[in-house]
Amino acid sequence: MELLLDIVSWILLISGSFFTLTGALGLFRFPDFFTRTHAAGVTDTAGAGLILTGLMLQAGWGLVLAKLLLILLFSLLASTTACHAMAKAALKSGLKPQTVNDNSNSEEETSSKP
Amino acid sequence: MYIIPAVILLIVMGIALCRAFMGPTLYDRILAVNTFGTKTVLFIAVIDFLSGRQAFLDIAIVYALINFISVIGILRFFEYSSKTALAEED
Amino acid sequence: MVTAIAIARMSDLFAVVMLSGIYSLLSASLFLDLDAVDVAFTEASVGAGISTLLFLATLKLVPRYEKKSRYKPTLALGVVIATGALLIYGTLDMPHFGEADAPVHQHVAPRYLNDSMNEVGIPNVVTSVLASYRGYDTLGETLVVFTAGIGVLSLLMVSRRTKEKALQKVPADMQNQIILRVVAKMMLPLILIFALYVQFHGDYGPGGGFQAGVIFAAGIILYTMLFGLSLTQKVIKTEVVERLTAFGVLLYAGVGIACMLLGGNFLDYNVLRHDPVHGQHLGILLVELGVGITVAAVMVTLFFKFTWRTVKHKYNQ
Amino acid sequence: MNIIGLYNYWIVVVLMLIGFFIVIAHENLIKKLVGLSIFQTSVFFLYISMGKVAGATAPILDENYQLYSNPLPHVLILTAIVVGIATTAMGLALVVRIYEAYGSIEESDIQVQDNNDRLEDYLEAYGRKNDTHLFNQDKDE
Repeated sequence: MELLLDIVSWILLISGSFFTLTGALGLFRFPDFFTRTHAAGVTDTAGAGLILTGLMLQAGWGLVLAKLLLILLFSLLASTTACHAMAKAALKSGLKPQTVNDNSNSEEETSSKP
Repeated sequence: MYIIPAVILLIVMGIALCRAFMGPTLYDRILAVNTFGTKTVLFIAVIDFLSGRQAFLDIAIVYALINFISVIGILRFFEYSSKTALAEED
Repeated sequence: MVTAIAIARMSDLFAVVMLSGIYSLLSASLFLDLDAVDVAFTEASVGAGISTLLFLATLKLVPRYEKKSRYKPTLALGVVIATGALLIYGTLDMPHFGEADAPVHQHVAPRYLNDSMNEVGIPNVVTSVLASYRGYDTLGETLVVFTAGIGVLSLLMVSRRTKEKALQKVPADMQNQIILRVVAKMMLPLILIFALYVQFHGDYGPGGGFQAGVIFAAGIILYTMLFGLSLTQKVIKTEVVERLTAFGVLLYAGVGIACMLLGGNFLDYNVLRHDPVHGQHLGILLVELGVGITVAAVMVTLFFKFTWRTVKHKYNQ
Repeated sequence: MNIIGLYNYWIVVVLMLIGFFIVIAHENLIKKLVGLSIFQTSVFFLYISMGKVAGATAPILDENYQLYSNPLPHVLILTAIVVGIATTAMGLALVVRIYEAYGSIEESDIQVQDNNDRLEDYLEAYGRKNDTHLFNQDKDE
């Protein structure tokens, strides 16, 4: 049981790190603001969730677990909301998403905003 | 075992910092600040487990909260001056 | 360090403020690495949160861009480098980093570490030193915070009539951010409860009055930012907040005087209960509460004042 | 090791110098305040790094640990941070008032305006109101 928990949390931690790394690469390499938001937002959620879950498996029952849960809740709520608000504010201020052709917007960043 | 996520998170924080320096528009900077904050939260959580003393998760919670609040504050600043936001010259 | 250099170079004040936010996050991580948990806590909530918000609130009132300086900075650079050379020369005699037998660790620290468990009875040595051994000092610091609050209050006064007129004319901000509002509503109770946890758990873990006050204030500021001043005024009256500022300091000093009345010295908590350790517990709890109330009230007042000023400016335009 | 062991002080010195440079070389008052807070942080680092003991842990007593870092600098700095923000807020309030009075937060502009005002008083006292050519002209550039 111990071993199984260790292995699972190990996998979660590694995959979470992988996600955050790809997210950072996206943040660094992507061409315009909206794609960067996409990269940062998605991997923030996935990476943070995975890493925190991995840590939770190590924590065992108790206050530490509760605190980790609280952090998870906060980061899920806060980072997604912040990304949404940023994209909305940027769009409102007149920053246009970069388009592939002139007539078709790339779907990913437009679909994340109402 | 916790050392790998810790190192990767440090790298990611470095990259976010670069984006905050370069950032062509101000929104890029805000985004980088936000990413930097969330990664710091994770980093502290991992460091807690790395050091084997888990009393410090409170700090990670505070970071998460403060990060959110300051991003909101920054965005609110732009409710007033959204026209000038893009006209950034470095 | 790199962040600091970048701050020096940038002319857009807004970017500067944001970078200083990152800078204080970084320095808080460093504090954590240097075992200063409570300090990291404070720096994270104060430096990254409140001070960024206050700088932003000021930037709303003043122009955003810095002018190019007319003078060449060579003289300044020369002075700075000379100072630096002297300082580095001075460090050569300092004890090495992390050495356990440096003079700093010889004097009072061992006593705090060894005896505070018996004398004060709480595990967090920082809190026991803060509130008990160095109680006078902390009272002084609280007074400084209080005085700064009063100072800003008198500098940025807005009369009540102007407030009422301005509120009718100027619409509340961020009316259209529905998602933000809902999420903030969900987070607000958690923030406030967490602040209380920090306040009362400061004896056992990192935390205490200063940090809790700042977090509490941050929660209220979040509410103000999203729901506007008029709504916040309905929940928390400005007058009440301003009185609470003084109440915190009075609570602190009152505990001290109560100790005197019970036959001890000023701020000598041992006499508050029959058992000295229990007395210390009670004393620290009350004193930290006083600190927390003052800090929270002062921070909220500061933010209110800056925001009122902005509202007034918009009204005048 | 002999000299490398002092690296924490050097970081402090460099940070302090950056803050100092910003304070004396820049004319924008807000920038000066940011510089001041960097300066402040460098002092915090000085204290905290002195309190660190190698291999020690945070000063929250626990049966599993024997060696703790020095709690005294932590206490001093903790209060210093909060006082620091209070004074910064005070400075910001002053900046706001200065901007309302002078319409600028650049030090040189403020100085020019002050000098012109004084000159104006002087000329008025001597009844030479029309000698406006004496004024520094780059008042509003």
